[in-house]
Amino acid sequence: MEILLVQIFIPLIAALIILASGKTFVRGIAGAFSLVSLLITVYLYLNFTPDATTQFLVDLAWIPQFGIHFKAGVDGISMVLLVLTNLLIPIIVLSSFKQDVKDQQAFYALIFFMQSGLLIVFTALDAFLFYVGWEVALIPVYFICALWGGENRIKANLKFFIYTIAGSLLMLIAIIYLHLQTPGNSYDISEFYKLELDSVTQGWIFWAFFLAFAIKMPVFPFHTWQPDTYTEAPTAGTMLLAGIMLKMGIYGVIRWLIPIAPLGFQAWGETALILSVIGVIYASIIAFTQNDIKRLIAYSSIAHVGLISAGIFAWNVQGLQGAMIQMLNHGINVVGIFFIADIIIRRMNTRDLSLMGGIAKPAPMLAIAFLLVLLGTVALPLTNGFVGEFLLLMGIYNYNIWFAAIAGLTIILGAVYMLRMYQKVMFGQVNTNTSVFTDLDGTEKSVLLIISVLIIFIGVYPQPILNISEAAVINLLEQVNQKILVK
Amino acid sequence: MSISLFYFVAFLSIFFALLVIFAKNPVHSVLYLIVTFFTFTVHYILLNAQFLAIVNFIVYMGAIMVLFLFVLMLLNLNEGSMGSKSNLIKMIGVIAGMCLIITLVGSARVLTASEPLVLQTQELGLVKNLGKVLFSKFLLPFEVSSILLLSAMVGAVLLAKKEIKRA
Amino acid sequence: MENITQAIQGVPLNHYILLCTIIFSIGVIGVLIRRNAIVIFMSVELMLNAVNLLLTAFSVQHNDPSGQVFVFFIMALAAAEVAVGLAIIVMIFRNTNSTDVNILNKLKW
Amino acid sequence: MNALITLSVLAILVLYLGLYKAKNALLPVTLLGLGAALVLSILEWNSGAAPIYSGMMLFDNFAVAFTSICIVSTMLILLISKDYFEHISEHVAEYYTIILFALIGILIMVSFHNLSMLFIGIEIMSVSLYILAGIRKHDFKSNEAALKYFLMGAFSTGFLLLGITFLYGASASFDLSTIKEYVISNPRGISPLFYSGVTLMIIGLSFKIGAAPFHFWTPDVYEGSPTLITAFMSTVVKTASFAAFLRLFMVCFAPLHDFWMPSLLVISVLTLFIGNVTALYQHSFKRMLAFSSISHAGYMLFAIVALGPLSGNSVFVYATAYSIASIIAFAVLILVKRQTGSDNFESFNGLARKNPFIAFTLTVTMLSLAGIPLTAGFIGKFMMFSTALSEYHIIMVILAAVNAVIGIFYYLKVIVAMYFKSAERNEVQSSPYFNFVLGFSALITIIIGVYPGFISNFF
Amino acid sequence: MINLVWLIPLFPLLGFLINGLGRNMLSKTVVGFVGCLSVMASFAVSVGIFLELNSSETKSFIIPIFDWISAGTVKIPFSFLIDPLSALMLLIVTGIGFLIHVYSTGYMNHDAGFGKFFSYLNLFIFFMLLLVLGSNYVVMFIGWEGVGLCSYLLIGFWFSNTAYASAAKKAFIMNRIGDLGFLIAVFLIFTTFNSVEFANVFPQAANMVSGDSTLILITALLFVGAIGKSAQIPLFTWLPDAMAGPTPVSALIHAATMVTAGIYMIARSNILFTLAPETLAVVSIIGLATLLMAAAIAVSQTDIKKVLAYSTVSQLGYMFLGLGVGAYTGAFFHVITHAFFKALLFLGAGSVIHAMSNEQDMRNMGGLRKKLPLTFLTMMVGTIAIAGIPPFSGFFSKDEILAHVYEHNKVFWMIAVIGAMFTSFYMFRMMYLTFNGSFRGTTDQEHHLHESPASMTIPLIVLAVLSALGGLIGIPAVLGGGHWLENFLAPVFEVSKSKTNALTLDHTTEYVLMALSVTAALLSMLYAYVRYVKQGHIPANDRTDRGLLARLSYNKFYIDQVYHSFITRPLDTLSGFFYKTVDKAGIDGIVNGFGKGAVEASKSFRLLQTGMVGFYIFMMVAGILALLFYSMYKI
Repeated sequence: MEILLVQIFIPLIAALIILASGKTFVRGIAGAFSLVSLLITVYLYLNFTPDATTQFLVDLAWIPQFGIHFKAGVDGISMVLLVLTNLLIPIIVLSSFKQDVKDQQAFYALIFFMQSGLLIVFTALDAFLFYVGWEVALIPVYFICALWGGENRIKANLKFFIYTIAGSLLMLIAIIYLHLQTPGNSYDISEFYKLELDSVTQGWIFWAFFLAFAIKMPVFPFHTWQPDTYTEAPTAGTMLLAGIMLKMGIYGVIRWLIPIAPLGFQAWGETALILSVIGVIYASIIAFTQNDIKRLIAYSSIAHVGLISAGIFAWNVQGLQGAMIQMLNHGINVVGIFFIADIIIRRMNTRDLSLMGGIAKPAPMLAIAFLLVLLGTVALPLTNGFVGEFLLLMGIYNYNIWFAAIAGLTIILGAVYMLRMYQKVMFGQVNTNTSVFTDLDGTEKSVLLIISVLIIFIGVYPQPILNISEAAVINLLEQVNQKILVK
Repeated sequence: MSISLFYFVAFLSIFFALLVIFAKNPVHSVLYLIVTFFTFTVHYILLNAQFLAIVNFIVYMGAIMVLFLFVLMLLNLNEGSMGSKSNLIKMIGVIAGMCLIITLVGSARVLTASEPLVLQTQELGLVKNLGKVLFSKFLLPFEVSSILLLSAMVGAVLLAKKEIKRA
Repeated sequence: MENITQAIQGVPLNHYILLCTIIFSIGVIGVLIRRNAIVIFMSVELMLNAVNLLLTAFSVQHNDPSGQVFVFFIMALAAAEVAVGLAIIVMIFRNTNSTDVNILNKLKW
Repeated sequence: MNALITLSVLAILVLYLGLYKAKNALLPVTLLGLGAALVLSILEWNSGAAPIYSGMMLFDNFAVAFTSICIVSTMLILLISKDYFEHISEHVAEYYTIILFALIGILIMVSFHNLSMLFIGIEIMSVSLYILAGIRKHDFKSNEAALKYFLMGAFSTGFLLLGITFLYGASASFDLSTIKEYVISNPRGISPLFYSGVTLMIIGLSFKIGAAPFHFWTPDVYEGSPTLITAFMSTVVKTASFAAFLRLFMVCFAPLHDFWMPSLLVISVLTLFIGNVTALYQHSFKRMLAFSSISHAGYMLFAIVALGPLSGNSVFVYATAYSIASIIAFAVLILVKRQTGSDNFESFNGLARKNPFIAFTLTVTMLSLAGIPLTAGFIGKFMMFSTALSEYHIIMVILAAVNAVIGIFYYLKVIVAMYFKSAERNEVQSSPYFNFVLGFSALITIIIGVYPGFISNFF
Repeated sequence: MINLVWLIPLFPLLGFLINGLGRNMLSKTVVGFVGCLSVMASFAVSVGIFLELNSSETKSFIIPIFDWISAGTVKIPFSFLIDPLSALMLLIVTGIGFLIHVYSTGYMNHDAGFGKFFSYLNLFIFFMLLLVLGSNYVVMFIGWEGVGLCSYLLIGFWFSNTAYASAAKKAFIMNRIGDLGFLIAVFLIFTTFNSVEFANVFPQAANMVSGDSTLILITALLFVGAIGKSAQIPLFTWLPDAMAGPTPVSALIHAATMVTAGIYMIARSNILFTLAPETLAVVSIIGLATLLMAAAIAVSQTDIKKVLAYSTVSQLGYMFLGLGVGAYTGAFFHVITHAFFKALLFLGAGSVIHAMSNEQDMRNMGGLRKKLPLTFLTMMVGTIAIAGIPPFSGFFSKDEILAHVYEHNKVFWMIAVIGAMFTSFYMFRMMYLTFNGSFRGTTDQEHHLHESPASMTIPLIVLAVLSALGGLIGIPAVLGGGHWLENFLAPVFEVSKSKTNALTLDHTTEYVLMALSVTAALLSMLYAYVRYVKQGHIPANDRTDRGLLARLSYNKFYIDQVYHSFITRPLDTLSGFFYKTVDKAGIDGIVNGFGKGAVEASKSFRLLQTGMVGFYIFMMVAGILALLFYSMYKI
């Protein structure tokens, strides 16, 4: 029994069991299965040797006549994302326990279904498998967002769905094209790595992949679906989207885009980097004046992801390691902040910041948790965000000091809009809306406690996570750099 | 009798074909069409396709065209009972048709010189010869055409039969 | 009969093609410019006949009887088509009292 | 061949059953006969077929595969016809017969080896369809559909025939092998007649598959025809037409690829755009499906444009996926229309709440049609893209991707209506037949999507 | 003992955790006790370490704790550095911190957020200690940002007041602007020296040429960080606003410790700065400008804490001026003395405010001397110290700076002395307005007037003593002292010393300079006395017309307004523009445009389907013609 297969398909089985089970036990089953996934990840983590090799390899013939295999494996980069996924899913599941969700079975089943897709994306070593996982992860989240979302959910989600698919179709074309170029007509990633295409071809392959990933992340100027979708999605949906799903794009850049098209990257990487940096500033500035709490967070997420993306395109150890750890951090923070936003929105029945205020008084616990998550988000040292942003900025700095200086503005701008939000929500006089605000209840406390502990722990002792991916990242860097230098 | 017989008949074919489509009265159209088909029969004879000439005469002129006429009479469509298409559309139609001739002729390179048509075996178009081919090589299509006709028969009955509207 | 067929000897093949093309196109023009379904249908018959003649000419040229057999099949088709086609037209006439194709435009957009 | 004979006998038998008013036996007998035909045709798999009946037919694997899928689709469609025809009139047996006749034509089309068989096959199918389109005799729409289909079909037949004639004129034969010989050995240079013939064949066959600009009949006829017949037309008929198209071009015209490829390329792209873009703004689900079927024809044309060893397989998988999905879509449409009397998108509002199963199958269908992974439609599209890319038609594939995106837009409209819009409605009444067809088709769609291996390596 | 250095930050951290988690369960007594004890314990350890260091041969110890971040070549250990500079700073932080904790037990006694307050204070001490102890720039940066956070929390302690909350935000953001400079400097340091450890960086830097452009850039960026943290022009406006926090906070954070972090950092990096004379010039000019501007503003402020705040800014300006002219020891000396007297003044002001029932406007005070004798006395000590009147501590430290400035640039010195005059004036003005004359407050307030409890006055007394005698650690040679401080700190500034010229002023000049500055201070004290005691002048209320200069001073040179209209508002406008025009209408418009375009195309394509057979056939024929034409052309 391949443990990785178990890891990938446990959520799928969970989804089916949940669909088959009665309403009463749904939550219990969902919680249990999410924990099982987490435990398997822990097992994988413990048995993982942090070197550059791919471990827990699974390779099954799937559609052999096209050279398609179910080939998956875990290296350091994948491991971090496995941890991210299987860490956040229990939190997301737990966070939705208290909520009044209609059709719970469908809700949890979709979450688990998506989890399987995500795990495929993060472990796939076969381009076809990767693509399938890529799309499969999208369907459930579309349904989650559109079924349990807000008023304008249909329109917003349609845009989101179509936009992302549009990007990924380009990627599909590029994948098939690459497949046809490989000597043995294979979809194996290692065969893709070996390809030596001319730089023009690599250029368009770069763009085909980049568009898919850029839309998913999203990178400026492909981001406009995101604020609407985040705003309209239910909290679990937003958490899935922002916490895990957008990492698919980042992961894709690291695993697929740059190693496959190194010359394309050489030609266009700077453009991508510039777009990312513009996104950081642009989204931050927009976030200044947002009065919708979810929209504000959405824009902040664009800014943060822009930084991660910029770090990757800087293409050095610091940038990449920063991106790796920041993926995890961003996941944790954004899940936390959306959870908090949801708590507030549910109790206030509004997303309008101007109607809030003074919540810190009736809900001091919430205020503290919020503050902690916020600090993680604005990258205060000893919170997780700092480690990531520090390495990312350093990576960008190594690429070009000016980009670093501009991207670094995020630590100022981030503080500006985040604190503004905090102030508007938490500080000031209690008004009629907020006076009846109740503090955290049991579930909320436990969710936020987990998140807080993670924020602090990673901030204080990030090394276990950095160690996972370091060897793999360095290996990948060398591979690509060799190709770039050879030319 | 010379080669000009072909051109004379060809002229008649074209002439009556034009009359078919430009005649106002549908009944006239049918009649012109019958004449056109007759000129075709002459063509078949000229090509020594005797069997086809006979079949054309019987099936087309005899059966099919009568059916047309019959239906026209049955439906009692008067001359001009419906407005004809506007002149503009007619013009466009004619121009399109001309273009069609030009492109067809052009793409088949019809205007280049070509070898003259020579009847190599006199028996080619005779019933005997065709019958042999039809019942040996083309047996299957022949059998299968029966399905075509059966289907058409069932269909025609099904559609044309008056059915009392159910409530 | 003999001498009649002799007359044809020597007509270039291309002239047959030209003739058939013209008749065919006249059929097309008929379809284009007429509104009466029956006349349109007749124009289609004209097209089919042009094909028939052409096939025969080719058959003679290749000295191959299958062309003429094919004409036979086309005639079978014509018969079948006429049966069904007229049935349809009759059916419509029952409902609309017209055979004008232009009044049939409920289905659009 | 045995399948063909079985079907012919079956058709007559059904006609007689109708004569003796054995209404209840109709469906079982038909299905049984179809089942037998299916088995018989599958038995010919890999039998090393050579052309039979003086080279008239060739029951190779290609033919067997397409025969099977056509028969299976027909069976599925007939399964849901139980009470459908009885709503229309009392001549149920005749309807079955004519459908069977059409199926015979289709079988001939997918296994022809002589242009005369192609012609007769097409005509048997077409004539039957002209009739079927008009069986709602008192329904203006049905009348109109029948007449439009008939007039335009007859018109296009003229071109098809002219094409065959030209080919004959050039190659002196109707036999595919001989024509192929003619093209390859090229005795005196290929005659311009032959080229014109090829173009005219493209025109004639494009009409049958509903490719732009010969697609105009499709939406009107699909919309006007009784829904069940539309289902038949858009699945079995379309599949068969493609098989015929592909067969002809693969066997005979492959060496002339450079000549006809550009025209087909333009046709295929045009078809994609017209189908997809027009479908976007439709209010009627049925008409949307009609336009979507046009666009799918555009995708399937890819296999012919990029003719290669993969083409047959690609068309087969695509057609299978598309057919099965369409059957579900039309089946659900029948159910919904029966309840609400309308085939607009609004009729689907809130369906998921009352009929989760039906909604689920329709969702699978729409995702499949939209080409989302883990459904058969994705595999089909994937193979089409692969085929096209293997011939370096990158621009075309990108245009196709653009269209796929547009497609998603309107396929999602149904899903949105079913799941996200609420409406006061009752549960849609469904019969076990329907449920079986829906469930079976959805299952097949997913199975092909997840594990396409068993279907995608036929030839 | 030195190996136990990790205990120093640990105690306050524990205190923070205990108080933070138990703030609702523990009684105020326990909270206060825990809070004070934790700092006390740290202080004790610090003293121990100080003594050990003092007697030790080695003057620099690096104590690794654990590996913090490593990515590729970047290895950042979490480790502490003990050397004279940090040891002294530890004493100040923990010592004054302890006093202020004690004071707070009295001052905050009635506040509902007592537990929270103490936990924040402890957290602040923790971060401040990290800042001081860090053996590399990154650990220093942790503390650097951490204290910013605590400052934010404490300024916004009474968050119900929107203005206070805004002040907190402002402080944090302005700090962050500086932090960015710091951060980029760290990157630059890393790429230049391949390490961020002080122990690796400085020796390498020492080998570089003076005026090296990299060094200039590094130091300039570091200085940006210092500007933010230490409230210099142009980022000083947050500090006066920070007075929104409880007074002990102002004393601890915004006077004694955190704001001096910038000076500490520059002193720590003295080698880099010494080798970057251009930066030093900028430092001195900024310091000079700040000290003058802040002093000019302070003279017309009416809020007692605001006066002290501007005074702080001004004094920080002195320190930077000192750094700029290479008087590292002098600047650090001033840090120490300033910590004493400014903490004292703030706590005294707190005592006044406490007594006045939270009244801060001096126009409503007066005549408090009799009611608050102890406060008055101790504050007077502080005032004298800050005014630079010997033999109180401020005199020595300020004078050392002035001497260096004089040598460096005479004009600077002139301005600095004018600044000193202002200092003396506004400080005495404050004293007189507060304690002399008659009471101008409400009767209600008068009724409540009382001297503060012992928990508050004891720290005042201790600080007063320190303010008075603090100068003793740095009595210069010219006054017959050995300047213990200079000797103690010598290892830290050793390299810099060797690269710059030592002070060459002869004693006479020094005497003259001292005399001049003391005279200036006394003169302005006198003027203040005349104006506010003799003439009984009371500052006019807000609406009164003032002269141009007075108006500028009173309105803080309109800096806030300038920032508002040139930075905040344009940014907000830009934000709206980006959101509405660029994002919604522009980019999203394009994206939606594709959708709309498709739908519009659909609408028109749909019309092709006219329903007319004739038209359909026409279109078909058109298609046929096209294909045949192609075919004709192609053959």
